[in-house]
Amino acid sequence: MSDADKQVLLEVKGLTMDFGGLRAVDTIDLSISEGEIAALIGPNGAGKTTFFNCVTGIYKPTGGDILIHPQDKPTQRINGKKPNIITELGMARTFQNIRLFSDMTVLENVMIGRHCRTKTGLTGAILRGASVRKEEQQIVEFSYHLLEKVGLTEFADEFSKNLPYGAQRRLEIARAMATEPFLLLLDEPAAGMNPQETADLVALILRIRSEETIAILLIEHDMKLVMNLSDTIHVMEYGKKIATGTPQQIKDNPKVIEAYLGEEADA
Amino acid sequence: MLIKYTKIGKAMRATQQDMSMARLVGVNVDRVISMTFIIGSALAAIGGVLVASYIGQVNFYIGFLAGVKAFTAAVLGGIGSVPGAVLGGLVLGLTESFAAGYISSDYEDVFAFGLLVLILILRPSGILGRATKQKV
Amino acid sequence: MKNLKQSLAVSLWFIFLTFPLMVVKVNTTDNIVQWRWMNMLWVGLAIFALSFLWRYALARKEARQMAAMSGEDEHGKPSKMQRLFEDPAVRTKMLFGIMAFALVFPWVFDTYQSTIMISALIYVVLGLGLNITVGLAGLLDLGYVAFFAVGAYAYALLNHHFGLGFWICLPLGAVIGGIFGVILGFPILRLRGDYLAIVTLGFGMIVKVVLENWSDFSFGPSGIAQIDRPGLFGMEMNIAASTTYIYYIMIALVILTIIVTGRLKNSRIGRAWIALREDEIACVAMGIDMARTKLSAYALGACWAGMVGVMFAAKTTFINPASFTFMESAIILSIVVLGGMGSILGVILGALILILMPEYLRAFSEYRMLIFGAAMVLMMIFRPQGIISNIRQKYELKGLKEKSENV
Amino acid sequence: MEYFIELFLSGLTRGSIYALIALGYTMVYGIIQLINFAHGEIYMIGAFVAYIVCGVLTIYGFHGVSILIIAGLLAIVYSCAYGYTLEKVAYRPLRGAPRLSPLISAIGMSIFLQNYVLLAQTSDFLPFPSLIPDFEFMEPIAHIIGSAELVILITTFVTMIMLLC
Amino acid sequence: MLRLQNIHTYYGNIQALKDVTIDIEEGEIVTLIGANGAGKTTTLMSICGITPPRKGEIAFKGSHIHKLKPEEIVKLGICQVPEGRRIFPDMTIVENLEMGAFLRNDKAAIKSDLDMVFDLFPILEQRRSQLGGTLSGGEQQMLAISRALMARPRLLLLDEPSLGLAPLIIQQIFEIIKKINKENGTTIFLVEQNANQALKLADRGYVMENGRITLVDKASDLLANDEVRKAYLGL
Repeated sequence: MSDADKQVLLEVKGLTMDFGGLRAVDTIDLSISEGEIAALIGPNGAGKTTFFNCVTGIYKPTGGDILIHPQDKPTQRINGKKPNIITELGMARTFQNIRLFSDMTVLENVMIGRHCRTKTGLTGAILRGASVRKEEQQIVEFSYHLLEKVGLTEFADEFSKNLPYGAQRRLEIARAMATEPFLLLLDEPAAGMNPQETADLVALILRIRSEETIAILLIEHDMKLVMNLSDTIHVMEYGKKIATGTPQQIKDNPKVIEAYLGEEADA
Repeated sequence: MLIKYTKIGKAMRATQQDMSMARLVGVNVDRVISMTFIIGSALAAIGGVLVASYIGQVNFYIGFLAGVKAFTAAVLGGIGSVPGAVLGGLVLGLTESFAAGYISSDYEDVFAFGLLVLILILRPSGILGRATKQKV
Repeated sequence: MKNLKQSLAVSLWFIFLTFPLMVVKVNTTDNIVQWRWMNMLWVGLAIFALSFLWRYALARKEARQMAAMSGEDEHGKPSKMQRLFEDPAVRTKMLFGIMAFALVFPWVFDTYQSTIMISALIYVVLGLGLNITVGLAGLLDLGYVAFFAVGAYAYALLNHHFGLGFWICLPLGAVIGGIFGVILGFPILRLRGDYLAIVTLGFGMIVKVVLENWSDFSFGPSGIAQIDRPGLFGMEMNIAASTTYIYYIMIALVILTIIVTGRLKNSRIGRAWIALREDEIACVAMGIDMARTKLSAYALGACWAGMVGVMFAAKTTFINPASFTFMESAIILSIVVLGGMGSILGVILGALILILMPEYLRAFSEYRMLIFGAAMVLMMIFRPQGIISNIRQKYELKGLKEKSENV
Repeated sequence: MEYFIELFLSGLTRGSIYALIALGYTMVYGIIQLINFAHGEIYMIGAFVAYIVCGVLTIYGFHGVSILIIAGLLAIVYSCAYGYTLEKVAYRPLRGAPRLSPLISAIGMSIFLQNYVLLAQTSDFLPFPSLIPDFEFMEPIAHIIGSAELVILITTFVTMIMLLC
Repeated sequence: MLRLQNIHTYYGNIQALKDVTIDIEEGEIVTLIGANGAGKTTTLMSICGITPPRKGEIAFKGSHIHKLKPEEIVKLGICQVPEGRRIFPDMTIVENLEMGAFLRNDKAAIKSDLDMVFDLFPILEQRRSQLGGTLSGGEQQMLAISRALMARPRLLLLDEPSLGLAPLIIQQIFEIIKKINKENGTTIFLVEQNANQALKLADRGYVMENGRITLVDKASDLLANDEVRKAYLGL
């Protein structure tokens, strides 16, 4: 399949975000197509997380366009839409410093992700009729299958705060997937993981791509992971995008080496 | 003077602006917090004595209303901002006084809280407060 | 030895601290100073003992936290009592026992006891209502009593002016309470926890001030008297019978509240509330509409207060603004906090303990509020989850597990 | 116009007291992001201690301004001691706990202190001697601003200037 | 001078440092390099007592410091210039510098140190009463370094001084660091992502990966080592 056949899902044009005098994200262009795993890398403070926050509606960008093209639905411009609306439209995310609902069980955490795909209202919840019970059961089943997918079923009834670190990260991914996104945004999914956990994570992400039709955009510092996993890598520095390409192209890009290692040695 | 020039004043300001950095330059944060409570309490005591001798009576309950009103003033001015607290206090006092004098003294408290709600809706950070950006 | 010295220092400090208030008492009209030296001794001894306890409890808490951090302990494991409650056989038995006791109560005890029980039950419902707002959704509401007042006045006024009966007003009270909840909820949606607390406190006070001063509407501080008790097909009832009748209505209301809040808690909406309490940003990122969720929690909490307000007015047949002070809000809040935020069983127990204990232990009643206050502080420090921590529902997974194993 | 000035001055007096107490809230909030709900009780304890000291001193034959000064100083000392202890007992163990916990602890402390004073002393309103004399030079404008108000204004402004500028 | 011996540090239940051992000799410039999230900042915070290690020992001039409070550690002469500068935004430059000398009481010496710092960074003197928050990134970095110098440190810890700065300014900052080391004899422990620059400046270097030290060598040797590149780019 040639690249041209693949539908573009997310298209960001000239995205800019200013905080006071500081331009954290500076006219970024970026697009992600169906089935793609893309990575956003760059030194600390390059504006990667801010970019995520703009795309997912937590910040209102100061300039540019964010367009989504969900399958079978018209294109939409989502600048400054509320985060919950954006999630409903099909983009879900995880957080750099894990934000699970710590006093809820693992299963319930995933069930929260189903919220925007279900519709029981107040009266429904109180009367708990047959249709409501059925929906509840579906939520439980769907969530449980997601836990199977990320390998957390043994912890289903644990409080999420009692999970080991790597498992918490995977739970966040499962929770995001429960919203049935077409694009999953992962903010440093491997941060703080040990090599085994990281290997599991890579396997998980690959499985998500092969089994679902979810595109993935991830921010990551673990270069090994990024290089192994990504189809495309975007490099940011000082809020600007300095390179885009395949892992091989990025490795050989002098600008990237400079950004990472400092100015190149005289070699 | 205290806040601007003394050592404890500076330590207080530094702690307020960046607590862990203040520790990194050697500020004993626990002591600063204790001092803050002590200074605040001294001010409250001055207020308490003045008001008691002005109104001419004391009761165990006087602290509650005064506290709520003063807190309203602090929020009005922008909580966390020292000049804000002063400004907020004066604005609240004048509002109450004029509302009581020109409209109705029965509803003094209603005006005070009405003002608070209004400010919080229009400008949650208060008059002199700074909007805080939540980190994600 | 070191501990001894430390405790001695602490008790000396508290003797100094409490000296003017505990020891000296001035009578300015007769110009007498009363020196109560005994108090000083008591304070010294009590603080000396307490400081040991305090240190011990703090050390234990710290040890627990350390253990939790290295992951080798039973934090999160339920306490003995909790496990008992979770055992289904024990639970059913207990449930039957409690039901039976509740049903025969008015026939075994006299009217006075029933009256006390009714007011305890009123607080149970209030606690459960506030539990939705504070315990589940994490919105600290310090003016909850305002909604209670709204319900009570709604019934009193409708009854006074239009002769509307109790049974019409009961749902009406809930609706009006809920509407007030929405009206007051709207402007404060954007506020964070502590601001919310202070604004709700303000609302509570505004309602009271308005009730006190708007005499044409609310009959001012003198209140409204001769409110109808609930009727039963127009039967005439004496006080005792009608108390019993109200008692049963109250029992029904409590059961209704338990069922409704229990169902809500374990529904899609209840989960959204809890998620909101845990982490707002993650919550909206999961597609939950924050405004709607907050508003529903706020309004629903208000609903119960409104409804039980009607009940309150019908029970006492006389209401005035003095019944709706901040202290009431504080009591309801301490019920929720002490019982265990989010836990239905905990809140019920909390209400019964806090309301009944002062009634039956007269000596205790004088120190009631003092103990409430201290208990709130101590609970937050040593047992923030309350008497009974929130038990999360276990979902039916057996079938699912087997299915996936067979594949 | 005179009425306006009168209202203005009484508003200013009232406001300056609010400001004085509000400073305590704001400073604490600025540093540990906590609404010190019991701050109002510290204010009340200050007033109460002053009342007791005044009573004792009057009965033992002191009078005039000396009472005001001694009572004021002791009130400050005690309020400080209570504020310091309050933080140690009710807030310090909760450092790092979820946001709602210290707030509830603060509300608990407020209720506790109120009832502590109520039980140790009385629930009645007690007459506080008016310690501020009527100044003679104030007489021409006494209908606009009383001596006590003037003293309050001056004291609070001096205090605030000492603190802030 | 400073010795970290087999330290393990946790954030909550995440282990951030695993068995880290680092030695710093008096008068040296030692650098710790590694990718983002490797645990470099945590190492510094462990030294300073903000996130004390759960296991292992830290000794400064022979005495243990891992159980001391941050302010006591500062008093011993260990000062940190933290990541992201952490200037007190609502204080003027002079006030920020005075905060640096918070634990000192010798007024005259503070005054002369102030002049010394202003000599080092003349631009700070020009703006002496400007608020810290209104400075540019480079100026803030200069101020942060100066603030730490005001404590007369014997060991200066620098956390990513090049972060977010333009190359020319980085150059300038690094030269000053060298100067401080040479002229004041201050020992310097430099944490950097910018490996090339840091290794050029330092005498010795440590490479950190995933909370562990993976390489120790003379800086010039590390500069030529391909492993370093691997640690960064995952080649």
